[in-house]
Amino acid sequence: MSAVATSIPGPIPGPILSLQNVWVEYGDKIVLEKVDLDIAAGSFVSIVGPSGAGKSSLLRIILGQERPTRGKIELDGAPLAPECGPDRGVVFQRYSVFPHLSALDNTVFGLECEQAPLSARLFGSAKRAAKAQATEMLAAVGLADSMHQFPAQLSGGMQQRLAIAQALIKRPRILLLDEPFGALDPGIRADMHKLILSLWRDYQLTIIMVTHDIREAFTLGTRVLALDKRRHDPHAPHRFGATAVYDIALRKDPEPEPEPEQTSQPPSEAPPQLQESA
Amino acid sequence: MSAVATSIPGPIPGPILSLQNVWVEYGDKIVLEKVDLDIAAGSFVSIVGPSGAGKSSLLRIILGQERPTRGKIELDGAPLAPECGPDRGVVFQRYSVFPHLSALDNTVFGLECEQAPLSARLFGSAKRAAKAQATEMLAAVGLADSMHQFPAQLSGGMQQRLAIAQALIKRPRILLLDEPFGALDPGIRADMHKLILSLWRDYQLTIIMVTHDIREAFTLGTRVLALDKRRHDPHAPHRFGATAVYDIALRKDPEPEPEPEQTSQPPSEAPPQLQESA
Amino acid sequence: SQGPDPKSEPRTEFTIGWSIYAGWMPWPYAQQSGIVKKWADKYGIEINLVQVNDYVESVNQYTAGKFDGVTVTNMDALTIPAAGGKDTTAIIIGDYSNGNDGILLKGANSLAAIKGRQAYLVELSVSHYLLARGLDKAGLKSPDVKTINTSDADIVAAFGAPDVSAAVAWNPQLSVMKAETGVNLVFSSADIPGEILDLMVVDTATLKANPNLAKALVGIWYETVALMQRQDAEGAAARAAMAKLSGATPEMFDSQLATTFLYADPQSAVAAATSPTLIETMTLVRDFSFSKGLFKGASSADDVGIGFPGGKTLGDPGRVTLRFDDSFMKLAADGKL
Amino acid sequence: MRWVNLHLNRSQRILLGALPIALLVLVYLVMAAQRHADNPMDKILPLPGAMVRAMSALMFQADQLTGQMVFWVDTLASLQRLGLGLGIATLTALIVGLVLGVLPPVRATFGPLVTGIAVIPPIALLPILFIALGLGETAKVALIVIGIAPVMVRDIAAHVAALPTEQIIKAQTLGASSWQIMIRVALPQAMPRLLQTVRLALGPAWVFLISAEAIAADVGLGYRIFLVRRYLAMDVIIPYVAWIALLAILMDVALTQTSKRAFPWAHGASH
Amino acid sequence: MRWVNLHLNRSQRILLGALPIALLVLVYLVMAAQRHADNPMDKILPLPGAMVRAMSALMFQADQLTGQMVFWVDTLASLQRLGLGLGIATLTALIVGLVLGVLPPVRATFGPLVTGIAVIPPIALLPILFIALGLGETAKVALIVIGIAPVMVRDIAAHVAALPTEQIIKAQTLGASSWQIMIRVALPQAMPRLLQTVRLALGPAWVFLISAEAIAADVGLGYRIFLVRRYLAMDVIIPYVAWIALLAILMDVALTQTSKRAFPWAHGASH
Ligand SMILES: Nc1ncnc2c1ncn2[C@@H]1O[C@H](COP(=O)(O)OP(=O)(O)OP(=O)(O)O)[C@@H](O)[C@H]1O
Ligand SMILES: Nc1ncnc2c1ncn2[C@@H]1O[C@H](COP(=O)(O)OP(=O)(O)OP(=O)(O)O)[C@@H](O)[C@H]1O
Ligand SMILES: [Mg+2]
Ligand SMILES: [Mg+2]
Repeated sequence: MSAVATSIPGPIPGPILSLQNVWVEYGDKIVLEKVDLDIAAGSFVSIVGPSGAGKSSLLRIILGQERPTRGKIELDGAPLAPECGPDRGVVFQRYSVFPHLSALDNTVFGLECEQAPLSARLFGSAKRAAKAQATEMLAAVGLADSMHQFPAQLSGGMQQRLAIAQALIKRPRILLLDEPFGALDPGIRADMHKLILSLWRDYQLTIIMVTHDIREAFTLGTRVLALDKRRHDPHAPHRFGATAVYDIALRKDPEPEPEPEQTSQPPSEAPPQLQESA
Repeated sequence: MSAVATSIPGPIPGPILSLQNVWVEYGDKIVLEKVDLDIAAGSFVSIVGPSGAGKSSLLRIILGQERPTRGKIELDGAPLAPECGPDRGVVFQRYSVFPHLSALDNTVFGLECEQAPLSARLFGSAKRAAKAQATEMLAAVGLADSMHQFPAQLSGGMQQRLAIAQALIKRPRILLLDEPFGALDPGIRADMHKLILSLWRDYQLTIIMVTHDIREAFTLGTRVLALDKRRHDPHAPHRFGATAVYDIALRKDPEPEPEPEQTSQPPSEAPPQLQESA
Repeated sequence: SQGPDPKSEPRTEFTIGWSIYAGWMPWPYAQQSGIVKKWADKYGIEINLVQVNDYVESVNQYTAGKFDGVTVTNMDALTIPAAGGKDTTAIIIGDYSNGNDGILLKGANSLAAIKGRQAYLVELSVSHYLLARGLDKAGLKSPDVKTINTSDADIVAAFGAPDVSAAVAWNPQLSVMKAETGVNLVFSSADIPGEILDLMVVDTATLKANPNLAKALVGIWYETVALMQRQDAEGAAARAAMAKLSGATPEMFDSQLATTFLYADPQSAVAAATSPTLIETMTLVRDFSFSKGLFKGASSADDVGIGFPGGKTLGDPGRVTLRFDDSFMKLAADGKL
Repeated sequence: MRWVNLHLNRSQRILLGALPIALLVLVYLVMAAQRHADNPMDKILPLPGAMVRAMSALMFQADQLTGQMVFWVDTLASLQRLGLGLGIATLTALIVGLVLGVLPPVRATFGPLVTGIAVIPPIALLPILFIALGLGETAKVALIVIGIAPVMVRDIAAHVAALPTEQIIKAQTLGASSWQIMIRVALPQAMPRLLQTVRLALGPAWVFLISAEAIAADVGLGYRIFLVRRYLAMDVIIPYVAWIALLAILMDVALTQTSKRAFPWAHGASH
Repeated sequence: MRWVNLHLNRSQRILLGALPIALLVLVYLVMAAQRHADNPMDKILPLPGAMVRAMSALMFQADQLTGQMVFWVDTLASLQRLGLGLGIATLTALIVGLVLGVLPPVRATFGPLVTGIAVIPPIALLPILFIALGLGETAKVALIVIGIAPVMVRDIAAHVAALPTEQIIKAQTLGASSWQIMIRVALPQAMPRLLQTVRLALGPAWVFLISAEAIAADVGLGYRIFLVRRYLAMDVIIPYVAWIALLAILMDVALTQTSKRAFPWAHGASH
């Protein structure tokens, strides 16, 4: 699906994504427990939570990479197909780009797939146009000088930025980001923040971002979600899963949101991480 | 080399590590340019700098994984052998643990290598002792519940913590950390800070840590080093390498350091990242 | 493995190689039925018969010194061990092929029709020799036929291929190929009787040092052959067992025997060994072999000498490496074993 | 749904997998029937009835002289040789492959030699092989080993040499010596690949076994096939080959299962 | 310095690599000399002089009958067959391996069949091959293909199927269809492995070539070897085998170099 085709002016009403009673289990280990979540189109959801809480797992099931053990996920009111498509973009936690393609080719790839269904390669002017677009995106993430290098020749942060460029160029309706800026220095991170916000505004993207930086979560997000365990059995730590213990809506530019609403948890039970860092 | 054997009370005088006119080049790309650096035993050096500056490359040559293209590195006054040993521990940027070992076995590994040169496995009471030590370390990084899982079954942050536990249990004289806490939430990150500081004090480790969190760099370090390019040719960006543009010594607990000294760069030319985040 | 010539010392343990062929099946049968042990015990020695599935390899192994004796045709005895400098003595002339080797054509009835065809055969073997003799008799020359070397294990299947129309083979393959529709036997060893001989040969040095080995082997051979010649239940059972050992049905085996001229009694074998036709045959064989380059590096066919009973020789008398020895068959004929 | 995402369950997989094989059997039957319509004596594509008759004689009737059931004796003999050959080759591949893969100087010294041995067709040197090792079981097992071990050694060596540098470095910082890296880092990670390599070597191993038995043997599946080939007894050959295939597939499945059980970390879905 | 870290330079590697081969040649010479001391006519381990004589006749003297230089004609014929066989097998491995590796339903359907073909020793079913393909060049090339392609297909399929899930997922989020994943993600990453697989298949390919030429041929390196085996002419066999090994090693080196040139990303040291 073309990014341009989805850039309808104005936000789409109603939840674009809706999770109902979703559970994720690995063997007898419960990771996510009874997650209920409606995500409005055009929102920017930041997810925070302790390491191992299940943030990446949540993204994986929204992406369609894995199926929840129980529960329902709906996309635009229809059950989510258990496969991922160009409507959902992703930047994985462990930056994964195609090792056999140069930075430029990695970025052009999404455009080529869209425009050349058969050969998956562009030629002539189409190719030049795609390259120009990719070059621009690479410049935006600060990789203009390293366009022709293979991922193995890039530093960790550069690979991460390449993964971001690769995902952003498609302008997917829903963008899933798993600690996208974790490996970046503050300067470049600020540039990335600007970039993602401008794309989010210009293309009405819906973004779900996992981050460990609470300030980042609040600066960027229109809504901050804290994932953690509600209950904890010290003798069988794997018998209880995490769920959204905090859900804070923030007023933001693109559309006025309703008043911040909180889950039933009283503030005093907030996870220590949140308190410590906020 | 045993960790216990190196825990001499009091700091060792003189630089433990000395880099003289070190250059690192990949093909015709200059990454590090004329790096001169003396690192005192027992210091905690934080390295900051923009993505792609050459921080990981610097760690790699100190580790002995790669050789500098030019220049000399001395460890305790003797030229550094171009191979790494148990005197230098490392946590790589891209968390790498042994995929075929459970979390516990990953952590015990270092002890087994040391105590059983032939079989690299411990039995009986030695095994119990090693396991107890590893369990303690895993508990310290918050992995007590996941001891028997394979890395593929751990979340990103959990793998990162496993890598930390694995390196710390050996108490190496020089510990090289490449963004060790990047994938951790603030709560666990604070725990890790406490852990690393206590080990650093108790065992007189020399720590060199790359981080993107300027506050972390200043809180933990006795010295903060900023790597960046001094010169920049927009037409041939690869023709100039990075070097230490800032070198700030801080007064810290374990030993009083000399007054903060700065490199010749005037403060106004500090890299924007530093200014923005400090 | 070849130390300072252990062959010239007396020994008590011997290894004989054999491969599957109608005229050699008495050997494994003798082993199974205890005849080998009986004769070996009599001479206080031990004889191991070792089957080699691949005929050429059995002769190669003998040449290499791994066997003290081997079952072999007269031509291969000459071209492999003897031409290789290994002094070899034939102690038993067991039979001659009397139709066991033949030339087959598809869709033609005379050998002359082979002209211009590709003939599939084991090159440099008795098949090749048979083809040469056939062409000779039909007035053709060797360039008239193009030969394709074909492994004997695969020749039956190869002949089944549509593009193959001429082949030379021996039994049991020959009988299977002949049975296909539209296939004619246009020339066979029955047309050159006595020229393709099947022998038991042993290393000459070993023989000199251990005449008892030859005595035992000859004893085994004639007892077994006598048994299989019997037209009673016991004889039939022996032949059936041999058939089974060769992977054939009793009927097929009997038909193969029918085209094998067995020198069943030692008398006739001695007669064959001492007859001047043997020298004529060997002259033909050696000239053919030499013309095909099988006497490596030899400047003339005389370079490899052949010895016959009564001190007659063919070729260089100073370089005799293949000897026909009738003395042990004579002992059997005289009942002196 | 995209085909890349169409993961089937066990029974679907079995069903689909059986399809082309059943089709092949059908094609065979049709062709055999056709040939028999043309020539009722056709030997090349025997009908099932003939195969059953021929095989039941070999499977259930004891040989008069030896009192053995030929088919089972053949199977046992061949499996023994194959097992020995595979075992030795696997052990060689593991040890030599490991040493070559982990230690660059050893790789430099013996790599070319192993390559040389790997590319020399052993069947071209059969006379020397048999002369050196005799015509007994040793030579047959040796042919299998020489035939498959070099490829396996090279595969394991390449796999081990391609382990991420970080792991080797990491192990060294944890105090591991070359030896310890070999047995604790490289060896366990080579094991799943070893099983995979053995699986791939099964086919060639049978080829070499049969070649060896074709030349010097008096019992064995390959011996029997080459014995009856002189009579074009396809009614024996085809069931024998099918039996070989069945045995090999069982071994293949067993190896896959073993790998999954013993090395879960190598098969678990990573993310 | 630990042996794992002892990386040698080019000339050291060549020197060390030549050592064991030179040693082997020496051992051969000593043994041959010994055998000739015992028996000057020994054929099994010929001396270099005899080999040179035998080979120069084949290399530089035209055959009386055909007027050709036997050695070169043999080489050309064999290389042609080998090239065709390897080429077809490689292409098959790439296409089939890719499809099997990427598409689970196809893998489920044809995986068992490929396994079956891989483990059936083709030399046991020669009669069927002959009636299907005759005895000409086709059959020889087919034997090579049947002999090596299944193993290669399975290797490529396994390699492709083991690509990180993230990459396949990532490609799908970038809009790639199954087909596009196949040609843009799986295919290029299968290429270095394909070359490695071809390298490993070189040995078996020569084995099958020689087997094919042993069955029915009138020219070719394998033909000559099996022909002269009849009179144990090791003075021809050994140089021929050495020549085969040399050709194979040259191909091996060429494949390695090609891979390094064409796919630098697969060989660069990662960190
Ligand atoms: N093998 C290689 N070939 C070419 N260039 C390389 C190679 N390895 C690293 N580089 C280059 O060296 C530079 C420094 O890389 P390095 O990994 O040291 O950066 P870094 O400071 O650690 O960055 P980050 O914070 O993003 O991890 C980068 O520009 C990278 O492109
Ligand atoms: N394949 C698996 N088998 C068993 N447990 C698993 C598996 N994958 C993930 N887990 C468990 O699921 C839990 C959640 O993992 P997840 O990766 O979603 O955490 P996370 O919130 O992303 O953590 P982090 O911030 O460290 O990345 C972890 O406790 C992990 O051990
Ligand atoms: Mg995560
Ligand atoms: Mg880095």
